[in-house]
Amino acid sequence: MSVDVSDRAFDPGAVLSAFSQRVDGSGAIVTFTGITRDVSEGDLQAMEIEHYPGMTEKALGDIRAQAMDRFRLIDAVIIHRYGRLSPGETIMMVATAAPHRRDAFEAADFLMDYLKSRAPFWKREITARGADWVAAKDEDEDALNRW
Amino acid sequence: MSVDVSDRAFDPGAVLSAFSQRVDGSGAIVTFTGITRDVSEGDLQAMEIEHYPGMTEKALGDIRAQAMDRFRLIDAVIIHRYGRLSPGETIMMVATAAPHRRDAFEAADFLMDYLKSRAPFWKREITARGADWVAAKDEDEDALNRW
Amino acid sequence: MDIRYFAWLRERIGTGHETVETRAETVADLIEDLKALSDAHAFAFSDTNAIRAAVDQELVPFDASIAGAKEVAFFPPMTGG
Amino acid sequence: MDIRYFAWLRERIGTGHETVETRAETVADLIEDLKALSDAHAFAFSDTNAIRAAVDQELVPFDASIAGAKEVAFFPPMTGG
Repeated sequence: MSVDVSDRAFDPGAVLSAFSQRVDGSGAIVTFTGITRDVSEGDLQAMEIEHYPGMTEKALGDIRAQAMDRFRLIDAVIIHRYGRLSPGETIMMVATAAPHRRDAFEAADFLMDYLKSRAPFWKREITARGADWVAAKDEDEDALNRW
Repeated sequence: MSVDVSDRAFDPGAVLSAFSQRVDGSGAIVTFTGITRDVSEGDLQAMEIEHYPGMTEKALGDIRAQAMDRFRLIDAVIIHRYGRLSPGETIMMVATAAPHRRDAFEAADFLMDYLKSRAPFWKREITARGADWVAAKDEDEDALNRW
Repeated sequence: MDIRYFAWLRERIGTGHETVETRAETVADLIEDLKALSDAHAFAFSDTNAIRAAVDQELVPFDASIAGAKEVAFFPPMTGG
Repeated sequence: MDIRYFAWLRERIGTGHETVETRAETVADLIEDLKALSDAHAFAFSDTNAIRAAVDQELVPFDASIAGAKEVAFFPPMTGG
């Protein structure tokens, strides 16, 4: 399981346990976990995540392959949910394993930057005032220029 | 438990599960896990980690406080083992939780850089040829200039 | 040709999927054809700076060819992660 | 004054802890006093570039004062993480 797109909840701790047990020869593992957070005005009721089935798996697979190619990694996984999530629920996670810490850190950072702007997910916030699509940030697109 | 220095094994997944459940309001969690790896010539039998009881806890507490001060964090934990470890065992872990991913990433990176060169641990590799103290790397000291 | 819409583009057009006959050669040409289909289409595509396109599930610029494509998708900038 | 040694410094000196009487005012002065104690001490402290010091568990430069200190520790550069 290198890329997993699902509407089911998952425990990031269980993912890290399984990942750390299978990446033999690693000296460093970095994980990033994204959590549904109230980014509007304190009354987030739910986050709905739409995606493009088929393209999503392909895009995440491509992003992972780029990371494996660009950094000295032993393994990398990407997990991303879609559907309706409550505040505080885990949206997504990446984990990278490498001989050295710099590769593990940079690869996780790279995966996140690409995933933000190149994986076909769209978030909608449900609040007391209604439903609003989350706008993409220029800074997320700009972040790709770091690589 | 913000800083934990112990000779007991721990499961990084269990740490991440507990951490992610208590950091309310976070959008981003980053973890780094360090694993005993054969850095010499393929015959590492064990890694012995000596530390300076008292100063260790103080130094880790100071490093954590600096990270909390410098980045916008909700919480941060540092766990580091001492004693005799087998190859593949978890040596240490840091976890950071923040509203935004950049703070979580940078704080974890910062904690690792400081911990490498400012926390009183000394590693000794036990191989078929005997026991050798691991030499500090200039690049680890240099890494502090990034901050 | 199968056309797919996501997020607010899907909402504005009122469907996530439609099949169109087109002689368009590029994504940009196809957008012009789609805008002619209805007021809802014209409104949805009124600001193309806010729209991204994928041909056969590959993100492409608007001048990309759609020759031989089975599926073209339109959507706002992605907000994953 | 309590003196502590760690890692290869401890091994070379043959103990991790000793108590010394000293009139040294700085870490550097203290090192000179310690070097005079035995050949093992002199050898252990022969390359001070490879040694770090802590006064009362705080990392300090060699010109730091040890006035009022209870414990001074010497060790190689740290290799945590």
